[in-house]
Amino acid sequence: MTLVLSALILWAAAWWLNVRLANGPTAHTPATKLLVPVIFGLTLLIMWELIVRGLNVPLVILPAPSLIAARFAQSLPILWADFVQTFVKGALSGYAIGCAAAFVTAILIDRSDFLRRGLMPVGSFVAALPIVGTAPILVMWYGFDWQSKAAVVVVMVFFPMLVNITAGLQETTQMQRDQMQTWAATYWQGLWKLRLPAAMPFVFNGLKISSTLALIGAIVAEFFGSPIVGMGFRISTSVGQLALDMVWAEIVVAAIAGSVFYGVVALIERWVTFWHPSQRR
Amino acid sequence: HSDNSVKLQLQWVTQAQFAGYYVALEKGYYEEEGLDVTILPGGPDIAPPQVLAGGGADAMLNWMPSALAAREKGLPVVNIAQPFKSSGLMLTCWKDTGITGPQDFKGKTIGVWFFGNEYPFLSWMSQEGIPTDGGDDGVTVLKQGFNVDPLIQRQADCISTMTYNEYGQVLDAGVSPDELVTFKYEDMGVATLEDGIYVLEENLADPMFKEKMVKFVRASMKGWKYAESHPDEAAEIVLEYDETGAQSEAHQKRMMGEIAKLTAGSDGSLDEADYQRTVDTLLAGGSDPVISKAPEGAWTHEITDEALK
Amino acid sequence: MRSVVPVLAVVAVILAIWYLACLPMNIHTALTNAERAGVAVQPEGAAERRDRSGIGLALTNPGQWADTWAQDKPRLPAPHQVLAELWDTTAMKKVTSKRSLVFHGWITLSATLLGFAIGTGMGIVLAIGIVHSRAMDMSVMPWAIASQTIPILAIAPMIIVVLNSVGVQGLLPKAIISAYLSFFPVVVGMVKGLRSPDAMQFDLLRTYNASRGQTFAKLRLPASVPYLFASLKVGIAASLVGAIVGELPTGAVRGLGARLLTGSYYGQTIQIWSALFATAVLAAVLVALIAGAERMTLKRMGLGR
Amino acid sequence: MSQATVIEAKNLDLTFQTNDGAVQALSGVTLDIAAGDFVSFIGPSGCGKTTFLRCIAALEQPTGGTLTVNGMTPEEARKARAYGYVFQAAGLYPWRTIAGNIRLPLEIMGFSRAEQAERVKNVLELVDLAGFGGKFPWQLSGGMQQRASIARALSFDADILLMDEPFGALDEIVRDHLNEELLKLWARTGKTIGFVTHSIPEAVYLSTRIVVMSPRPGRITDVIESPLPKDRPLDIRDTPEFLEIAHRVREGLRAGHAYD
Amino acid sequence: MSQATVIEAKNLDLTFQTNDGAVQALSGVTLDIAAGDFVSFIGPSGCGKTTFLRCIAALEQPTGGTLTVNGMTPEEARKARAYGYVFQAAGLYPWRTIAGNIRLPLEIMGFSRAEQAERVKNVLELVDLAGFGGKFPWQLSGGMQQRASIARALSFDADILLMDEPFGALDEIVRDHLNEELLKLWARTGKTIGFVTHSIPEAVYLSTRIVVMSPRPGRITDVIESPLPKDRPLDIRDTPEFLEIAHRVREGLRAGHAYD
Ligand SMILES: Nc1ncnc2c1ncn2[C@@H]1O[C@H](COP(=O)(O)OP(=O)(O)OP(=O)(O)O)[C@@H](O)[C@H]1O
Ligand SMILES: Nc1ncnc2c1ncn2[C@@H]1O[C@H](COP(=O)(O)OP(=O)(O)OP(=O)(O)O)[C@@H](O)[C@H]1O
Ligand SMILES: [Mg+2]
Ligand SMILES: [Mg+2]
Repeated sequence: MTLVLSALILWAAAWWLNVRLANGPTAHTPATKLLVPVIFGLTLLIMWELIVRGLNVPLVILPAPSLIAARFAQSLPILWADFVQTFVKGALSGYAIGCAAAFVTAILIDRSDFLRRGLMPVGSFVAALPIVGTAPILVMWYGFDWQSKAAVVVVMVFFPMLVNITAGLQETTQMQRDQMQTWAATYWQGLWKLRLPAAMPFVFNGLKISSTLALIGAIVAEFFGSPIVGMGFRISTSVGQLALDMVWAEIVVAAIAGSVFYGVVALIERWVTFWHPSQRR
Repeated sequence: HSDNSVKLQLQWVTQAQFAGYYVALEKGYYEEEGLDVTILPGGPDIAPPQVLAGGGADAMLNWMPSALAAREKGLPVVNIAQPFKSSGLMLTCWKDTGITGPQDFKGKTIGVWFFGNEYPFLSWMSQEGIPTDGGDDGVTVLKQGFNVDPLIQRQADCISTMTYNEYGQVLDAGVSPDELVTFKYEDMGVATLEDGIYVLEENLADPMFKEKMVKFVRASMKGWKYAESHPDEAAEIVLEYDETGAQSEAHQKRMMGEIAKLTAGSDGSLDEADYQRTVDTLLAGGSDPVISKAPEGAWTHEITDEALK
Repeated sequence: MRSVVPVLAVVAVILAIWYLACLPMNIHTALTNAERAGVAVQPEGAAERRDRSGIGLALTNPGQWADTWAQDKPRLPAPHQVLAELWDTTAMKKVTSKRSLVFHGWITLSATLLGFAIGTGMGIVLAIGIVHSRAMDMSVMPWAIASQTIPILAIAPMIIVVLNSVGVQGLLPKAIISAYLSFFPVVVGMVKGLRSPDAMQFDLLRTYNASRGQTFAKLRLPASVPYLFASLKVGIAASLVGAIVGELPTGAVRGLGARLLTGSYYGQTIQIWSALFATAVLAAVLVALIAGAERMTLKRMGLGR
Repeated sequence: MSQATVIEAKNLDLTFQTNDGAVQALSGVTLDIAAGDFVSFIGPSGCGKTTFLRCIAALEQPTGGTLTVNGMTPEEARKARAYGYVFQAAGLYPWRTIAGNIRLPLEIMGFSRAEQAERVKNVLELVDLAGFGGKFPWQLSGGMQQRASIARALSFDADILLMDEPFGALDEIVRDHLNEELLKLWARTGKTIGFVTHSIPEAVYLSTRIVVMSPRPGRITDVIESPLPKDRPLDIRDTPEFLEIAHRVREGLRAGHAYD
Repeated sequence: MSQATVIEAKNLDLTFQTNDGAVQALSGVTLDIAAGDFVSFIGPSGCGKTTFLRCIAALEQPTGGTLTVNGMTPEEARKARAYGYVFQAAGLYPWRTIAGNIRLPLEIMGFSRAEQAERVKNVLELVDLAGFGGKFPWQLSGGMQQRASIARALSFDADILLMDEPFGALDEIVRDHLNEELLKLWARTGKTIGFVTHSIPEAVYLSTRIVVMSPRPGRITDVIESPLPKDRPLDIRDTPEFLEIAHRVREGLRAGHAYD
């Protein structure tokens, strides 16, 4: 009980500190912007540790963070192999293919209003097919290795990307398009010089959403059949073996990989859409 | 939540594999013992030991390798009854791949279930001296999904099947037995004990709980024996309890027929020789052992002795 | 309404492609079946055909085309097979029957709705906190993003077990998983919405000396309504996925998720596809309902032009 | 001009801290505004007109000097709801009707239901919008929206009316019309008005005093008292007196203007 | 006025089909514009000024009457790149530098690299923005942005310059300055200019002819020839001749104006 109580006290103290930091004079420095969420995350972790110990939660239900960290450190080669299989081979390739396909489709749709009005409703219907249903089908079609995982990722990211690119291409104002007209610009000139750059904030919005979807898709697809390597494989087998510390180590890898992926996309966004008001400061 | 309630966690979805319990429930055998039994179906993501540890169930069905592994992981589960005498696990291969015996597995692709069900296979392979990490000298292992597609689609040369379930599905897909080669673990001498009833060791210290389990095992075995002698009726009872509505009658009837063969030799009490063979097989498991030392106190005859008096 | 013709045209093209795709997808099985029945096919022997492309086989064996659209457990069921199964399991069965998709749909729907309500509520509360407290904004937002990179299917079973061990069972665990997926779009949308009024509008209220609560009620909240609805539409679809994911480890007993899974245990592809479509229809209906509520609300607020 | 001083600024400074250095928006601004004055602020973009108005309304905190409103600090005056503020854009809430928009400050200030209805009716008439109370903003033309926003600022009857380029977005004819109306209103109510504009004719036509400002740093370069009578028909703008003042304002402006 | 006719509109009609009925934006508009003319269009909001300009630039298709530009259809003239069009907002691309923005039409029209650089340099000087080529639009003030947008329209040296309220968003001083510059440019290049404005002084100051329009349906109510000399210092606006024309324009405007 004392451990649980100290967890609550810790929580209050950390929150007080964060409020001070966030409203203090240094609130806008990069260091504080990093520090505040880190303190928050650390607090959660320590509370988790204290509560798990305090309430004597069995290892096979929820391991303490310290155990997870130990397992993580011991299993680096396995985690790395799983990461390469799932993230690099499955998620990244699927992400690239899916985004590229969405791009080509968006341009096709853009050229034909008929296609746009026909495809978008059908597309949103198809996008509503849940991954737990499509994943087994795709595993059946594309085999057990990373190709089927990539296929699942393609299916998952395609539509969000398509919607965003299509919306982005509509983003120009009437005036900007008229301007192109007065210069007698061709369709491709207008696309290349005006509409694609203008669409970039939307495109990156789609890329960011898809970056989290991609990893989740690749992991979930491994639940439905895989070679004996991969994050999803490891998670599901480890649950069966009651190696919950390993499960959580993989989840940590997933969270880190996902966040870093998201962060990288956000960084590139900063760089490409430097001109957008949301990126200027 | 009355004191006479028992929650049983199954290993898999409702099917004839668990017919004995459903028959006991339907026929009122539990009721006769004064028990209020709830049967919780399992699924691909459910680890029965975890449910047991979390207090979600009083007893679970599990394969012995998985249960012993859990015991080593610090979850002291104890076998109190063993309704399944023999193993239904086998490897089913296409004959045209040229496989005639374990020595031919090298270089082939084999589908295996994981989630605790991979232990018998890994033990077997390490006894045969075949590495399981791919390459020309070893076998390439796939984590098999929930159906027999990998074999039918020829993504794997062999897959794991149960005599009572997947093997039937392969035949259902139109494959004739002549096209297949099968290796029963039982015949290979690497069989491990399957569906047994397990409870938490700490609970057994409680006489009330023990008494409840005695009644439970007694009624369950009565259910099993009834199911063995009335397979069609048992299958229909199972269908009644299947809430997904996905099972077919023909399939369940055939399954019940096969299950009856596995339970036939058991009165519910664990045969020590079978237990020893299971442990030996598991201990032989090479580089990645399922268990590292012979477990102690992993089973008890106290319940079955009392129940079968 | 102008979209009817294009949509029909696209659907027709998709159906045509679908039927064509059935040929290479199912031809292997069709040929094996034919061979067993004693019909001569090109080339002979299943092992022989194993590495041949489906398209090639389909071209050399036009006699077996019909069978690719009529198999029991095809790799790719033909559209009419899926439709027939859908019709069979919705219209032809009593809704209380365990074989009725309506029955399973209802089970899933109830978890979806409960989860959606929890997720939306949580999302709104979090968004209000984030907008009003810098500390919350700085500390919670990065973790909310990180939380969405965790594969839900991996932790769903653990959530179920943990909740189970504290005595929570039934609908609620599923709903919590579904809430986990739906709160995020709501947070993001609501934060955007609550911040959407420009500086001038806040200044205006300052000149009236309005309190924080008044600013919230009179300005932030109404301004966020369009954003809220946009995220509700995303959120309800996510809820549905969450409910289905949550059904897998609860014993896969009932619900569309259970249908998908059991269909997959037994290789019942037609059943999988029909459950898939039922899910998509359900999602479409839910989104349409919210869109309807959106139109009505915005109209009453004078925002629907 | 004989009345009491309402707004009193002494040596007001305001420096904004931005990412790339400090911007001195106001520097040594000293100005008294008497009750009933109509003071226009004119000057090139960035000279601090808006900033000065915002200081008066306590929307901005001066970094130096003193500023009192009715003898109080601007903050206290704001709490006492001494200001009606009209922004450049009408800024009506699209989800409220015109009447609802005008009712907004009244709700916030806790007027009774009956009082609210009464006041809304009165100000709607005042700005010639009787009958439009039930319409939504987007159903009205830009000029009507701007009138509604003035009505909103008038509804709670603050003594001081601060207007930041309220007619900037309107066309000349509508603007002329609203100028006339504003003058009438001012004559009738005797409010103290601070008015920012970019248009020389507008400033000259409306004001009793014209404050010419110049940027970098923002400061007052000239204060021109208008000898025009209180009663001003639109035609007054073609008279020599008018042109004379306009000329002075333009000269003052040009002197302080640096091309960028 | 002795030169060749460049733009010739005869009985132009344009009706928009909207959801709630047809809107007649132009009705029987007849006007000739000669080479080298500076024609201003003035009139209340919605009278069709923009629409008429857009018809000339082939951005809108008249529903009746005839319109020729340089003897061709507007469409052909557009393809021949006869127009420079300046919109009310600067409409620069935020992801291109000022020089990049000005280079844009040149890229599209396929000028060589060297030629592009040369022309960009020239027009930047012309609009007093030399040295700002490397800046991004959002780093410049509104007036500078508008100048850049004019530079962009000038860069490819079209004979006809169409400007739709180009200075609407600027303050009076900057506006005066740009007006002066525009006049100089016009004198130097002899381009034909069509110019939409809301400001009477601006129209009178700039134009050789002022076209007064009135709405519902949009039509020309008056065309006023300016007797002012081609050389116009800013002070000309205080002369009686100037005021006389301004008065005529105002009268013409008021006649056609109905309050809404
Ligand atoms: N919040 C702020 N932060 C930093 N600088 C500001 C801020 N507000 C105004 N400024 C700067 O202060 C100076 C004065 O701005 P202000 O808005 O008062 O000018 P103004 O006279 O109203 O101009 P305009 O005619 O364009 O409205 C400008 O240089 C402006 O860039
Ligand atoms: N694309 C369009 N569809 C329908 N109606 C239009 C369209 N464009 C303009 N109109 C209508 O045509 C009329 C003339 O519009 P136009 O934009 O030419 O006016 P304007 O004189 O430029 O007005 P302003 O001074 O406000 O710019 C208006 O009533 C307007 O509502
Ligand atoms: Mg200002
Ligand atoms: Mg216009």
